[in-house]
Amino acid sequence: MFYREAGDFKTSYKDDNQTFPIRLDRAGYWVALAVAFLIIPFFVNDYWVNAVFAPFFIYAIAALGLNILTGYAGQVSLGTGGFMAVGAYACYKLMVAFPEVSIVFHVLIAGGITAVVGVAFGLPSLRIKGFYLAVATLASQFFLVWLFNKVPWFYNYSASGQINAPERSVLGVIVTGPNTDAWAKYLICLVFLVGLAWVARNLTRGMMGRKWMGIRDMDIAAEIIGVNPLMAKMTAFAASSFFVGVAGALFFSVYLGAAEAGESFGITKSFLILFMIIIGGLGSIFGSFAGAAFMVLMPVLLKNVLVGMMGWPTDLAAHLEFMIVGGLIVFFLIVEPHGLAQLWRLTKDKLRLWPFPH
Amino acid sequence: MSEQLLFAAEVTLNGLMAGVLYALVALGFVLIFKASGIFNYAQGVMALFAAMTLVGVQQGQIPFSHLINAIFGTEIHHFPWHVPSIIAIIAAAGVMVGFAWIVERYILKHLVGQPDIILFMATIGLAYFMEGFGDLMWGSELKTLDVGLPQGLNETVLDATDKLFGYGFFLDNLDIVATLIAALLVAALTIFSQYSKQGRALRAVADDHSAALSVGISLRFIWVLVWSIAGFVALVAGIMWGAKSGVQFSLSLIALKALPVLMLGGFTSIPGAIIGGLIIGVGEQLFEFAIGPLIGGATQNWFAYVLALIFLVFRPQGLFGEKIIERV
Amino acid sequence: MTFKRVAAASVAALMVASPVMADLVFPSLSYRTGPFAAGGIPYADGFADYMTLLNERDGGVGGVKLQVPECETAYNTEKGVECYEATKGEGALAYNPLSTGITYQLIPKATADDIPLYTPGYGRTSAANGNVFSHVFNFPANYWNGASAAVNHLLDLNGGDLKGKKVILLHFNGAYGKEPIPTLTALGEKHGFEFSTIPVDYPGQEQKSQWLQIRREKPDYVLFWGWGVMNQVAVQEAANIRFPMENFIGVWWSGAEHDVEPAGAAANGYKAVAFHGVGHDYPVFDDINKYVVDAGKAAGDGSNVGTVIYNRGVYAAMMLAEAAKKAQEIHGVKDITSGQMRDGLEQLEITNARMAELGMEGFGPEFKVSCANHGGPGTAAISQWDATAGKWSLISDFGPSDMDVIQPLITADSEAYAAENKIEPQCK
Amino acid sequence: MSLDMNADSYVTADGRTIGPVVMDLKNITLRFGGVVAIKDISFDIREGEIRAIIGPNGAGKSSMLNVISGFYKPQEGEVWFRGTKRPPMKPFQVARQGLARTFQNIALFDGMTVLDNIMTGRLNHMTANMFQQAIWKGKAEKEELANREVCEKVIDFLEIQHIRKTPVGRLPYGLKKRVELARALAAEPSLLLLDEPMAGMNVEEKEDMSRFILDMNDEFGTTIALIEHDMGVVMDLSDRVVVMDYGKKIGDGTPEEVRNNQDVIDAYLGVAHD
Repeated sequence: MFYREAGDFKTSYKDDNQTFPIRLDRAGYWVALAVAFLIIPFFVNDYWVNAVFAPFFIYAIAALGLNILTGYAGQVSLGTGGFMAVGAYACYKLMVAFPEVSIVFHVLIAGGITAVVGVAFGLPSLRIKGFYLAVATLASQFFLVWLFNKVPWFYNYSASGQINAPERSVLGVIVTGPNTDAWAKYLICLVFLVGLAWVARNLTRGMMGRKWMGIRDMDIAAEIIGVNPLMAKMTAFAASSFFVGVAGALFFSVYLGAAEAGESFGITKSFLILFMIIIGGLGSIFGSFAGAAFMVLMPVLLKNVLVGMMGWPTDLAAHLEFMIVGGLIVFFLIVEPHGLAQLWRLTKDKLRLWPFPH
Repeated sequence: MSEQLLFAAEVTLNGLMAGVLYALVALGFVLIFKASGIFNYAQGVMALFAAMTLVGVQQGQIPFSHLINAIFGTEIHHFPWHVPSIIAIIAAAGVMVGFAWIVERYILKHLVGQPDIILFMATIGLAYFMEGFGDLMWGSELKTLDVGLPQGLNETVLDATDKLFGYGFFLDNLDIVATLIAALLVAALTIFSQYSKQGRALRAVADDHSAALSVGISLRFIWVLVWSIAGFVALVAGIMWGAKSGVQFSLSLIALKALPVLMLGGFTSIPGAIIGGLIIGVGEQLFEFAIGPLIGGATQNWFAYVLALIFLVFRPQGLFGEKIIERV
Repeated sequence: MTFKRVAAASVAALMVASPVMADLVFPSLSYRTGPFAAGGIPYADGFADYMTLLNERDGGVGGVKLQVPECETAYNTEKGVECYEATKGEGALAYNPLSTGITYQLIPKATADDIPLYTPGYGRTSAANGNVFSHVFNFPANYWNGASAAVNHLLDLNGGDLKGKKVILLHFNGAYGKEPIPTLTALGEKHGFEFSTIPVDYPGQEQKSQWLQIRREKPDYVLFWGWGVMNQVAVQEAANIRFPMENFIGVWWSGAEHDVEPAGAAANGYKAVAFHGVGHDYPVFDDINKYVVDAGKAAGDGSNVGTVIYNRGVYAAMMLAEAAKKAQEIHGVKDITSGQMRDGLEQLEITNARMAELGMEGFGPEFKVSCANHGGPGTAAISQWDATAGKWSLISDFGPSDMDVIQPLITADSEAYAAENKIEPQCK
Repeated sequence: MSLDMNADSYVTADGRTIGPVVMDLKNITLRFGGVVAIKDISFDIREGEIRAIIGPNGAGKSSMLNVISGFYKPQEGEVWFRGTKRPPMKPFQVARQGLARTFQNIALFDGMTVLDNIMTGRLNHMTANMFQQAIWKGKAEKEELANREVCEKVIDFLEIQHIRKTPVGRLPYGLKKRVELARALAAEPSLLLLDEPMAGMNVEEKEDMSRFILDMNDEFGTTIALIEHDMGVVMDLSDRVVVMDYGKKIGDGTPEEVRNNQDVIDAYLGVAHD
């Protein structure tokens, strides 16, 4: 009743094509953006940024990237951690080599470098499909991490192989290093996230997205109607890796401030991000957000409830956390197999009819 | 024979033994994938859980004691007894059967007919759950697993090779035993699937789900069966690896060793899993032996994957998979 | 509607933080789960139990109670960040993150927040240079001291001459495992032994090819920097190839009971470098048993008391408590701040007399921290495993390490860091 | 009929102009391993005509279509398109030359809406690169809207306005067939290949489909090659018919000629080959 589309007519194809065709959705979107940009920055503290917002935003970027590749183009990848490492190390080398250039460019160029690496490791996808491809991408994961660990040039020959983000600023505001204010860290991540989410939406709404989905749904038919499978897969790998690279660069420079290839970008990261998009919903921008939120926020929430509120011993709470997250994943699947995004859509469908469901 | 050649032979032999263990883990994946099309992400955690249960029973640990103590303020930890290894193994196998039943009853039953990716995701959830549940039940500290398997250098092999070549080969007793057990297990599985009624049903389901259903084979029974067998395979793998390193979290990571084996051998082929395991085992040891020192070592983690990747580029269906014919 | 309610509840739960009390707060970023739980559990127990002992027996430090909020990191850097931020607000005086990754990540952050980090026997080795790392303390010994102590032991065994000997470092292929390489390379040049490295990737469950290589190359000694499952497997494999255990020396993170027990009798004779006492023949453990374990206030089930890693937790807690006491003395206040805690750490002095008072005579060396030297004396001893008795014992005294070799390395690495991050020297 | 079908162009009885040869297949032979699917077949397709390929099951009709659309590479023979010999090409390159097709077992993209499926037909008409699409405003959006209009025309023509935003996976069979036709039509192909467009349809649906095919040819002048094994429908629709049996061509000509061809009658009545 309150949520409705009746009377919401479109008079041009442009109107019909917009991201949120329903007026109420559109309003909600602008309100959320306004709150995120104009209100939250005044209230965030270190805890909220470092424990909640920064990881959520950065993982959402990575999830968007993987969703382009896996959700839209249908190429399952388990190399995400390795590609994040490429972004992080590229960003580090750039930050140290060109301290006078803005970090924003460093992050974007790091994304570009990751895109190139992603395309190189994506080439086997022309021959290998499905689960086989997923396992094949693990080769890139392990090889890249090994490489960053092995070649001292990547970490500027430091004794332990750790890389540290030096202090850099944007428009005079410090955004990396220990003296970053909470709101600055929050905003830089948010700007990248909103910008990239917009790009992801644009890429997937037009012909590029249709080519990817064509390859995903029926690759042979797509080729016969004119999709160049090489170009479609490589552009998907490039776009996806760009996102993942940017996420890796931010993860290292803004969020953690220090990183080591094996520890920060290991195989568990690849799995984590894959879980995010599967749980959130494959082939859905909103699903990338929902999945990242679920996997980042749920453990923090559970920990705070179990340890902070109920006073459980930390190890018991950690075990329970695993059980609850695992249990919820199974539960959601049984209730709605197509991820949180689909669950949200169904909820909206019900709301649209409420209170007269028949 | 030159010294380098002898070394290479020794490395190859050890690689073969490691390969058998990889094959054993891969076997667990193949069984479930063949019968239900599920890529079971929880296979590694199952090995950990099985080994934990074995040690817990053997040492008379009280399940959930930490939780009980935290809630009721009690101080209980152990039953006043130790259980003989063989009984503990049987008990652990029993628990894995119960586990299979629960998985079927509470998860798979509700997800029949869903796409593969959804079932895969369900096993992710299951893995998370089991990781927490196992720790909650038995505690997360390191446990020493001792079921009386021999360990250490095999004297007979050493002496024999020393007499033959003037260089004594190293073979681990545990590896030899593991190889024997794995071979026995594979033989038993083959006999089971060839000659028993349930085995034939299993093969029928693997061949064609709907046809098998239409002749009255219960899919649910088959699922419980394969998950039980996979649980048993996990237990064996858990014992073999746990005997060396103790039972701890890292056991769940052995699943990663099985993935390149699966790529190489094909997800649906039991002989593929075995031969793939051997190739990966020998390949990665030989590569580390020959090339490793030149590029800084520690290559095992990625070499297996790169090998499998290169192989797949030339043969996308794996070693034993059927050739993919594209149609429209 | 339900969605909103869930959302509201979530926000409420996320904002919950424990009430702030006027206590001395030392958060314990522990890991009782995950791949390194075997080492994380006894350490966290020892750390918490010693603090509990002070509360129960002495009523805290200087009359102020100690508080140890525990936060589970699972050895994961991101969870470490969350833990740091979550406990920071509770008035944390110092952090002991117990993970190389989390330490590296916290060094700049904690410095900016004016909270000291205490990383005994781990973390960033070059942080011993207090001139650059104003808020990081890693006394009494770091990895480079450990490497040197191991070499010194080899020198003792060989009458001071290692020429032509072959030494292999088997190490965790990551930041932690790579730390000793520069020192050992330098020492190799100095003493004329042949030094090479063999890396093992995480997790290290499979080390067959590494040990076959060792068997072929027949080194005289193998040094070992491992952690987690890598330890148990390495000891087992060394036993399998019949490598003489007394020539196999681990760093202190590879020398606990649980590292050698799975290998049984075969592990007998294995050595490890130690920077503190082993066993429970110190009066302090009697007190812990009396006031903490028997009173039902222990963090664990009490079975870990006196084990190597537990003792390390106790030792770290003792240092922090002593530093807090020092800080109270210097600043003349009971409720110290984290900045004052830093001063306490920097002016800490541990004497044998004080150690005896604490019931820990001979547990660790005598030393004095200074502004420039945050690394302490760098002394370490060698311990050896007796499989029949099932216990570790020290077979040497806490001896000095080769600072002629180590000091230049510390200076070089810390100055590179200072240059990269534009840090001014803090000592006058 | 007194039409000179060898001339460059001629006008049919119902007033349509049939132009010169568009596609010329010369001595095509296709083998799978030892099995010969197509044996030395030649025929041509002329501009503006409706050309049917018929034959019993397994005659090699679909293989023929796959050769034309570049999915199968014949071992022998040549494909000439608009007067030039076609070099070895990937299917997507063939599609760029202006060929579009439908499939016997519907090959729509199930995860996408009807509109998106039809829009994919326009992909060879849209040139915005990845960066322009990422920015959206500007070329990408303009192009999208312009091509959307073309698609809407096709949607109107095929009377599927009501399912525009429905995911294809949820549609019934008959509608899916229509959507697939729409996708092919949206490409504005110079040669449209239809693989059994009426398979599995009831009489009413078949009539609809016949009407669409005739209208397409009539209104847009689209050249159409179609496969059917239902002879009746084909005879009414097509200008010329090729008949295949066991991979060989057994007849070629106007429907009338074919109908009177003894070989064709034998094939359809199931006379045993000797």
